Amino acid sequence: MTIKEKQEEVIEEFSAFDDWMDKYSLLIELGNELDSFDEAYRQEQNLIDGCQSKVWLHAELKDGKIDFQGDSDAIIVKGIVALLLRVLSGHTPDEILENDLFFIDEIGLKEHLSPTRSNGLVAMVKQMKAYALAFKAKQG
Amino acid sequence: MTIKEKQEEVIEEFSAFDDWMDKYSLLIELGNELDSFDEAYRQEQNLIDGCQSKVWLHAELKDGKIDFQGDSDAIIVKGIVALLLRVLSGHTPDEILENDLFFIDEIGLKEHLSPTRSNGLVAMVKQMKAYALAFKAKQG
Amino acid sequence: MAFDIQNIRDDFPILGQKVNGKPLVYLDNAATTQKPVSVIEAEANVYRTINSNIHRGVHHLSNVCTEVFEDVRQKVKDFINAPSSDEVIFTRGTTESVNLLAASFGETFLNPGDEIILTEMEHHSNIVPWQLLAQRKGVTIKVVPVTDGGELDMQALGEMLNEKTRLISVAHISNVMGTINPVREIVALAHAAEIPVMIDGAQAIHHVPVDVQALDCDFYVFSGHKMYAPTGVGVFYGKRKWLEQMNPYQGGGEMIDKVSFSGTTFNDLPYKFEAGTPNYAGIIGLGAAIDYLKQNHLEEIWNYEHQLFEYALDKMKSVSGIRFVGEAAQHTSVISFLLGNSHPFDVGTLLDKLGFALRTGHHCAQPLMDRFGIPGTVRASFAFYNTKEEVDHLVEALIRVGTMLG
Amino acid sequence: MAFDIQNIRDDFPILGQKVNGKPLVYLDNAATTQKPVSVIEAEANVYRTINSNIHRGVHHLSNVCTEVFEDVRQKVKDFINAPSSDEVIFTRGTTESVNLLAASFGETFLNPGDEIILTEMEHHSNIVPWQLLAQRKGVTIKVVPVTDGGELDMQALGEMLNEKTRLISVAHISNVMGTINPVREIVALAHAAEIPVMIDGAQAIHHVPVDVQALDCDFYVFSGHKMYAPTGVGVFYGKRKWLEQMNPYQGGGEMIDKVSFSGTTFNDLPYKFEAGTPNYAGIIGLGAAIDYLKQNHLEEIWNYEHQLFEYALDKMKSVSGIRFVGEAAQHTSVISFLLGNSHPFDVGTLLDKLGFALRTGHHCAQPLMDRFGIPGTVRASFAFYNTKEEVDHLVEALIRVGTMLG
Ligand SMILES: Cc1ncc(COP(=O)(O)O)c(C=O)c1O
Ligand SMILES: Cc1ncc(COP(=O)(O)O)c(C=O)c1O
Repeated sequence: MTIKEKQEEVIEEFSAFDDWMDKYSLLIELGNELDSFDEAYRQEQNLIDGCQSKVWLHAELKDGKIDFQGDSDAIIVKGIVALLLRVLSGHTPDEILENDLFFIDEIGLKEHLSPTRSNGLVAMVKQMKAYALAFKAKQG
Repeated sequence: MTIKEKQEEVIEEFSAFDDWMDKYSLLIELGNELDSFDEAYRQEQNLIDGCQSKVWLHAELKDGKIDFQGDSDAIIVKGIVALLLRVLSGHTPDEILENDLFFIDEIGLKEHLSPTRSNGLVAMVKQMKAYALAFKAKQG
Repeated sequence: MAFDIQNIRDDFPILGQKVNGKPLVYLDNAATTQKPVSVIEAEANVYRTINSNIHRGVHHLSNVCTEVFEDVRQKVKDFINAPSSDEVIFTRGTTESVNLLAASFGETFLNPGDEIILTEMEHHSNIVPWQLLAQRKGVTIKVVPVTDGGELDMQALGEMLNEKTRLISVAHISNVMGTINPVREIVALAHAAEIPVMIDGAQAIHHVPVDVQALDCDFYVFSGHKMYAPTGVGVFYGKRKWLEQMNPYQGGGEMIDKVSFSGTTFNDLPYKFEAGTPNYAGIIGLGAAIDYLKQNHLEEIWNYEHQLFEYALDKMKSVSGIRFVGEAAQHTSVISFLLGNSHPFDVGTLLDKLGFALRTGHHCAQPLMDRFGIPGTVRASFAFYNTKEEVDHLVEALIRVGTMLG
Repeated sequence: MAFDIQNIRDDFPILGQKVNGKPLVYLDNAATTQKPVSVIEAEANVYRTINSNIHRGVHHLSNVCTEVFEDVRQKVKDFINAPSSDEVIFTRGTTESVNLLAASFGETFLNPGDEIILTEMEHHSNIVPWQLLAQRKGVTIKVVPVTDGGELDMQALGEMLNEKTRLISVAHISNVMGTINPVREIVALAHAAEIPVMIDGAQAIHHVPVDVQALDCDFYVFSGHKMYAPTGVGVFYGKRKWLEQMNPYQGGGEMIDKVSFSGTTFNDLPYKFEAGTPNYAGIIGLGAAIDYLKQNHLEEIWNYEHQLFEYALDKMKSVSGIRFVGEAAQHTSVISFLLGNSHPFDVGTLLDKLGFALRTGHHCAQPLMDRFGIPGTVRASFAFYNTKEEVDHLVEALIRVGTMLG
């Protein structure tokens, strides 16, 4: 699936819910189900301290595709991290750089990615793009 | 004339004028006519610096009565100084301390004696009362 | 006279809002309070009718505006029972007031090796100014520990006082836990050793009676925006004997007597500490806030708040897994808690979706968080426009949120 | 698009006032400006609809309020064409901005024997902070003289620069004389010697185009209340390279990253310089003021003001006995004058009775008064809501007052 298709899939899943609390239940579920973060990567340089919550992010290039791992100490943030990983992990640097992230807006979680929110997510998305740039440069 | 009678006389004189400009013309006239201030007394300790205008005040006790002299570098202030001298000069410390100054309000010049005005007049009235207190103490 | 909560609520236009489709329940009063119409209009009316730069004007508007402005100084003086309005200095807020003291008192009286005493429950605004000063001046900061129950360890405080101590600076009420500190005792203790005391009244000024003469404190500071007044307004009260000795704070218009390049002399109190055009419209709003509080009978407001707090604490205890942070005997209407092992951010975010405005995080009191070994708390802080029904709804919401977060 | 003065005046509710039974003619704009309805309402609406303490909140109101607040930083950045909104710091006013620089730049970069350059036409707010710093730090202040015509002696300035010079701080426009100083040349001269320049833009920001990148100045400061915005708001712009090196200014909430008693780290720009709850409602009012100015087309406003100034100067020349203080070639709409030998207080008082609001006195520029050997001036300062008719009435009034004072 392309990044675009994955985003549409997420939007589809969330569209089932009218009520905020149901959406957040799903996020919590996604957060709980997220693959556990490799403790070896829980290091200072992988930490994004959003003041309200912490986010960890690790990235590796495997066969030309970026494999992201992420975590957060807040379960709702972790749920959003899970969505971001699902959409972006396993894609090439170019794909990641070319695609806009429109699903966050569409499913009504935009506020969590506002620069005035101090949950670490804005910085995380920036960091994911930065990894893509860096790996692209390395590949030449 | 008592201080009270003098005040009523001043009010009477000003009551002839409805228009502000006429009242101020009279003040300017009074300022111009004020007995010239003895230059020997134009000293730092007799100066009240009101920031917007300066006031000089000198007081002497003669036969149990206080003789005030005053001056200002602004003619309107000097006019008000002239009124204050006319009302209070030549009275005993007790008379000065016992009498309220109601004429300023009545003739509509209250604003010039507000503590937020920086023309030196509030401080001058305080100073006149302070002289009365001091002379009274001296007389025993 | 009965305290009519519906009338009160009608005075605060914002309270009628819906948030996320739910009626707003505003419980973030320790961060900032809402404003009654009379305050909003007082400030707007300055601009509509009397706006003019204050002091030294010869024209009508300037004089009227100056008088209304200076009246507020009188109102503040009365509100805190200061001996003189010359001791009431307007600032931008509590934070600026503390910085004023650190700068002026610090520059005048402190020398390398001197000590000042703070507490573990201080707001960053009563910590960092002193740390910056300590760096500049080589001063040492001592910290009074907080007990498990969220109170000051008074014995430790007593033992810290010594001949090098120059100042104690302490919160009247903790912004995290609502603990009311025994400030009168602290002042007595300090004065016995001839040490002055600053009280950070940001969380106290509108919740408990503040009488600076009864407290006998040397300095008392607070913010307007936390007492139903506009933002950008604060008060610094200081005893005349200190203010007269202290170096001026900032330079500029107003605070001078005469300026020349060969030497400048300073204005009298309070102006010596007020450089530049003050936030006079905001300050006039503060005057309206004081009037509003008095019209609604301070005693009744405080009683109502206290009842509401007791009611809330009692009800909230029933929420399964709730843990309170700070359970001091003397307490105002601020309740910090954690819900099981849930992250405060999660609790706050879900409550927001249900219409509740609560604050989460470290509340600018990281040393206190470190003391309790927690990253933050969820904080519900009540004002006299909150209701028992709101408390009931909060408790229902907490149960729901607790279940969701497992 | 025609500049419709009647529409403009209708936007400013205060202008319809009567004073002493006469229509108000407000010519004290250099002291503070009046506010359009949109500014008054923007501030009031914060309290009616979104009021909540900004930053770090998880709830709706706090987020909305933060976004609206941070939008203003963007608007200010655009208004002065700053490279980044991180370089835009909010303060209480020009005075606080200058004190911020004196404290932070001063503590970081100045040492005994260093020199800073000011001018004889500075406002006290750009003199006294430096005098206080000079005392603390053993720094010397050099003063650029003013010519008889009210301009800076640029040659003298050039000769003052030397290897000890650390900073030049100069008004963009004189608040007494309206002189527009050649700030771009000053910056070029200073930068040739690697000396940074602060520009006090209090009288310029709303009267002439200000582009901090074109000016290439290192710091630019101004007040909201002089540009149709609320009181208690100021801006401090600084180049990132300086801001990053400079020590923080005040300590408190917001400006920190992590606080502990063993060591505190500071937040990124711009927050490093913003301690405590800012005057966010006032700052949102500043945003509305910028919007208002842009909606009314800045170019047209400036043109109109310039025409009005030329008209006023020309008409006022006809008043017998009038003496102007400062007749620089480059000039904004500020006119200082004396009427024969009359005391400015008398002139101002009589004008007030005729409905005119003018400022008299030293205008917080005593060194300039000393320079001209006068106790003060009468100052008429115009804004774009003033009219030619008002000028005509002023001239009539001046003639009348001149006759009365003889
Ligand atoms: C105890 C205490 N001190 C100081 C402050 C800082 O107040 P401000 O941000 O209004 O300067 C606060 C506000 O959060 C507080 O609660
Ligand atoms: C040139 C100049 N600098 C500084 C100031 C001080 O501004 P504020 O009082 O708003 O801090 C003024 C205002 O009078 C001014 O005209």
